[in-house]
Amino acid sequence: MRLYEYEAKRVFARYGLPVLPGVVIDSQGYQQLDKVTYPVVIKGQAFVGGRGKSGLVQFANSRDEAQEKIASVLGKCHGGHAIERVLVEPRVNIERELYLSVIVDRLQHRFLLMTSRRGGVDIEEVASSEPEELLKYHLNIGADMHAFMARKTASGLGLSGPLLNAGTAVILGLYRLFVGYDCKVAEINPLAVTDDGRLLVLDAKVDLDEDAMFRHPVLKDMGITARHEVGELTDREKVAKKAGIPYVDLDGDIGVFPGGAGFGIAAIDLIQHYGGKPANFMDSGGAPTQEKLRAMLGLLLDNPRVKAIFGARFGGISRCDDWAKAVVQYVVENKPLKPMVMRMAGNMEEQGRKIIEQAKNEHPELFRKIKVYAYDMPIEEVIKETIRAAKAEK
Amino acid sequence: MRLYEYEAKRVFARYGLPVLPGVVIDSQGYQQLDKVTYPVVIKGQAFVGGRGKSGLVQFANSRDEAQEKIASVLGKCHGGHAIERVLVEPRVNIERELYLSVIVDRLQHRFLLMTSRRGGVDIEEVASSEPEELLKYHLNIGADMHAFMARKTASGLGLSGPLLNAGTAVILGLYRLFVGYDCKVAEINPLAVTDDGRLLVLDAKVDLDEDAMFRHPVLKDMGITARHEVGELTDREKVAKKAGIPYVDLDGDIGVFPGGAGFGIAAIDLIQHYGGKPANFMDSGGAPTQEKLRAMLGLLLDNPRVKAIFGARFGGISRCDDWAKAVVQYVVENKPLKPMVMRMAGNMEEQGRKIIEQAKNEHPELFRKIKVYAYDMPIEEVIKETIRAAKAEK
Amino acid sequence: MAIIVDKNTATIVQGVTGTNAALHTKFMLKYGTKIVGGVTPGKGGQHVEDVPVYDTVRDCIDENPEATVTSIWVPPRFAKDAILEAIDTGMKSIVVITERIPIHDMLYARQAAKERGVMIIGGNTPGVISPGKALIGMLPKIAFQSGRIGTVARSGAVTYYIANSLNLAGLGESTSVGLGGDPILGTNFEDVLRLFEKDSETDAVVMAGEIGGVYEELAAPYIGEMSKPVVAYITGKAAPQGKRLGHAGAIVEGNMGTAASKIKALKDNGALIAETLSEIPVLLKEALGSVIG
Amino acid sequence: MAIIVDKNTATIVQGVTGTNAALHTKFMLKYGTKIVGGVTPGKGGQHVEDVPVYDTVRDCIDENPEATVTSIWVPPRFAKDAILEAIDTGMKSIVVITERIPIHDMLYARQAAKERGVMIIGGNTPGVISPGKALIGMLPKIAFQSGRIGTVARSGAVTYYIANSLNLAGLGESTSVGLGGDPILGTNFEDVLRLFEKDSETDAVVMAGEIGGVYEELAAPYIGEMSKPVVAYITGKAAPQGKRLGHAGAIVEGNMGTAASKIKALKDNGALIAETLSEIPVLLKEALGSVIG
Repeated sequence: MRLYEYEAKRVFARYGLPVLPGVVIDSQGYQQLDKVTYPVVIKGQAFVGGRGKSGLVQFANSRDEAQEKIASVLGKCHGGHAIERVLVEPRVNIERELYLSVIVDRLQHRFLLMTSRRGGVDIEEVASSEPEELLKYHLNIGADMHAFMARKTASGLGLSGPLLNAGTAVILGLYRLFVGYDCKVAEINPLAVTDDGRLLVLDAKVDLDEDAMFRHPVLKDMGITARHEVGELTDREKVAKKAGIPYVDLDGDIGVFPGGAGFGIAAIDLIQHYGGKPANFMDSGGAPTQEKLRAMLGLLLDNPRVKAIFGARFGGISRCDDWAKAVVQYVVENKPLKPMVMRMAGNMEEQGRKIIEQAKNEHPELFRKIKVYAYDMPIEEVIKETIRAAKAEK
Repeated sequence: MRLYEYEAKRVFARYGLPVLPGVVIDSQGYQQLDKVTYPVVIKGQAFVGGRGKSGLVQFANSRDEAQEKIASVLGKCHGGHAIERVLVEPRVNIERELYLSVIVDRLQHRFLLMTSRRGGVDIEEVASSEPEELLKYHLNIGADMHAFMARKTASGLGLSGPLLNAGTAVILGLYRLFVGYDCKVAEINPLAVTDDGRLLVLDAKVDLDEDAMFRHPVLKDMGITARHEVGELTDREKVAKKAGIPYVDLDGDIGVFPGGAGFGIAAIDLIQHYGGKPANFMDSGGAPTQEKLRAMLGLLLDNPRVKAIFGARFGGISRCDDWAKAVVQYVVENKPLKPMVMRMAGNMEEQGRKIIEQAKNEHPELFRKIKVYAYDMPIEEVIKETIRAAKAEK
Repeated sequence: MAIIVDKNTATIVQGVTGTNAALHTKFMLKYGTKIVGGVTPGKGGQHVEDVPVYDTVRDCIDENPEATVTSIWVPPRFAKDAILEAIDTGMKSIVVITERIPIHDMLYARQAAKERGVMIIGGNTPGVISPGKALIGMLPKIAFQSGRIGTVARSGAVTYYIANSLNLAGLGESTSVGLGGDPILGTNFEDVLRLFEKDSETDAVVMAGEIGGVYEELAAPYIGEMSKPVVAYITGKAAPQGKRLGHAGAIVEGNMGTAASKIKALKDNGALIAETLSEIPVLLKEALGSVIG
Repeated sequence: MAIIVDKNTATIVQGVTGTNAALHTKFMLKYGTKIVGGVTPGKGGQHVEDVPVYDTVRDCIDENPEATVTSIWVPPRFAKDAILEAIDTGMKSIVVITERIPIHDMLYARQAAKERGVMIIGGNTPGVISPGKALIGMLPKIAFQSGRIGTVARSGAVTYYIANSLNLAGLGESTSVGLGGDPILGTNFEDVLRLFEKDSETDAVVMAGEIGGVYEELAAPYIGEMSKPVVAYITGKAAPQGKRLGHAGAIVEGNMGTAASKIKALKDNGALIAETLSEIPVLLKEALGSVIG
């Protein structure tokens, strides 16, 4: 879960890291501009990089100029997102730019501190073009970072004199923040050395572990709560997000109702493999309520592009009878006429089958294009039949 | 540095440990008695144990009774201290009393968690008479105490059901407090199980490391600052304490001005060994200012019991010339006529000797009974001469 | 000998009094798994399906010293402590059903386990089954038949469909292991492949990976060393690409994580690549030739 | 070979730019101690008495890899870090002059040193001197003459007076070690006795303890094993007894800590007990007989 720059800097300030005194301005008004010293930098708040090239970073020498430039940034679209806020900070004169980050190294299963004298640029490029300029220090989980370790690192960045101790404090603070708030990534790029001998965090990135938010009520107090990841959402994706359903629109004609995310990914592969085109990715696994199951079916069947539905349920933690009930209720209430080819196996399979059979008897017309296979039907045959059904609908 | 019970409980509350909602009352008035629920326990606040036997713990069923009993406790003298405050807490019905502490084990150089089902009594007695009832768990320095360890310990105390989890939380909290505030001792005795199934900290002891107070500003905010240890002070000890001079009155007639504490202890032994009687213990080591050195001499020479002064300076970190200057200035200004037998050696010895010689020439009368020996005079000869001088003064 | 759990493996259930854990304790017992005790702090003395509940793992082990495998069903915030407790009491394998364990917690527990030579499966694993012998977790028994193929997968449902596909082709499993869906896992493909390589009841292995993460690539070199055939099934070839977000983690993980990079690494090391579920038994039969009756 | 420091020992000074450290760096150099560098973070590039100052111990060691002993003069709040830095860079002995180091900090540093087999002397030690060879710390050189008696004491001034007493009797020291006055010490009597026992330039040892703590009692059994005579001088026999405060620490330390308990333990293990400073050389001469010229 990524934070906006202004949020990350508020978190940084709590750990004593040297951020500039900035103000955040949104469409509500410009009063806050009275609080800053000019000249200023205006930075549109977005998750996606390349803000400079997109004109999201502007400079202003006066309040009037700032107001004008902010107006031009607010409402711009960047990486599929409208810019809703800008961060306004005093402009500083930069002498050198450094790079600092702490991340979870998923290869070594340890924490990793990375530093570079080449700050202010894309660090992945530095890593590939000048790997010797990117220094890496691994830390065991739970290990203390002592000041001397941070100092050695700061010294390696070419900091000396008073800047050595300032740099040591920044590295210690960044690591403590990383550990203290369960971060996946805590990054400063650039950490600037100014011409008046200060060390300043100019840009800050924080990626939090959503699954650890419960133990950081202070973040909630700061208005930082779980949120959807980056990317422009389609209308259907927005509906799905509101309902708490992991869902991504694709451009095919087969609605996919696959159970868990793992088989959802496999199902998309298999549909393509056999010449079909999936209309979506979805995670309908775990043990969703019947209401949620029906909302999932609705997402698929209300999509005009969808010609047929592929459905699968392998009852492990979830129950087939619950799933069958939800399908039946949705069909009876919404009377969809699109073909649905499905397979149901596992926990409470027998009970589920009875529910389907009974519904078929009661509503033969509604269930004419609906088939629910059992354990003995290979899932790929179900997929192939769905593809045939979709083609027949054209 | 020991805390009063009411201070320790405020610290405990910060770590979520279950203390009772009490009020602290001193001679300023009884208004706070409106805030408590009766019946109550009234506990005179003192460092020295045995409060019950001395009548410092009283019970009251009403506000009037409480006021009367508090008046009787305030101003009592216990272990050489006037009782200045009482802690008033609701009275609870106790079913069982347990013991819990975390201490620095100076033998193993590790932290030590001790628990016992025999709470509410002198734990040293339990340790010697029923050692199997005192359980000990060592922890490496810097090691985390995990909940499961605390739970195992709580289970070992016979706690089960909801009390198991409450006990686990108390043990974890006590350990975190111990580590978090640099404690030498953090103790709960008793930890009470009440008849309504609660776990409560009835008495709390905390002994802090004075040398770590600098990193606990929150304690200062709570009014907890470095303080003199327990014991009744004589008037001279109070003067010394104010001046920051480690000083203890003894009942002899030789003033001891020994340099550091280590040799101060040795000097007392040697004076006794050779038949003299020291009038004091003092630490005049390190590198005290001249002002402080003169204050030290004043403490000794103003004492009517003192017949002669034994002085020694071995200049290591400190300088003999500074010491000599202070002695000379004190003598010139205060004109003491008591004999002073001293020895000066080490750092800047030559310069110091010149200062003494010059003063002797300028004020022969004032320095008639003052001798300052050098490196080649064994210190024990100096002591013997002081003892003879003291006897001659009688 | 199957791997991890066998007919005689004595196991315990941590968090046994939770709704889900209690339900699956019933299923596990029905399947024949030997569950000697359960643990829920503060509920010691109760019973779940005749299984005695203890306050601590220590209490449980004191009365049932034969237990060597535990499964963890506690809420995510207690998972780290439950795993550490299991390690402390000498458990050899810890099957972590709990999902969405904080990443730093799992890293901590994983490190502690490695230091003590303890195996953690999961978090967020559907479990481990040695068909016809024992089941730990919540895998649906209907999917699995006893046989001589070892399977290991990241996704629970993919595990079921693979088993289904094998069974429909007349094959069965020695043991089937779910690695788990959490971002940090205690055990990766290579760890399980090493166990299958040594297992006398396993003739060949199916590993099912998916887009994201690096565990498939990391396992590839070991496949080159194995004597037994490995069929790999990697999903996510057609998955929508998320927008590329420059992030520091990519520096470490480089170009790993796509279906293509995984398939290439596995193929280069001699794994047989199955494009579909139904290809899996075909490739296995080819590789094993006449070994299979 | 003296113990801990010798003529050729290369040493560094951590916190070298402090007033006190700079002064004693001058004295140490004058005495002949080989100081190859000093460390003060943020003051790298400066010089103290021609000794180059570095930002980190690592920088200093990179240029002076022969250094094996360091002394620590930093303010107490930085002492733990300075010690850990010295350990990390491979120092063999760390002489901690800093006093009043927080107890938990010193325990942490001590544990780290023990794990790495590093010797910490102090905190709050006046230092170590091998007379005529090298001095680390702030012991006054006038007190010490070269000879074949090893001395070890808790109090700095007592160390000086013992040396004084030996010298006036015509004896001198191989090495004199101040254990330090802080409540937690890196090195105790036994550690130093073991070094003296092995030291070919030491014929006998004087240990000076005092009331409080347990290090004297803990050393007693080893004295029984030593081949060299040990004269013990324990002060505090006449010290005023503090009021007895019931405290949990007493459970661990039991009845140790009085002058009487220390003297008894030492005497029972064969140490010769000196009642006064002037008795020390007398006992030494008796014990060594004709060995001393």
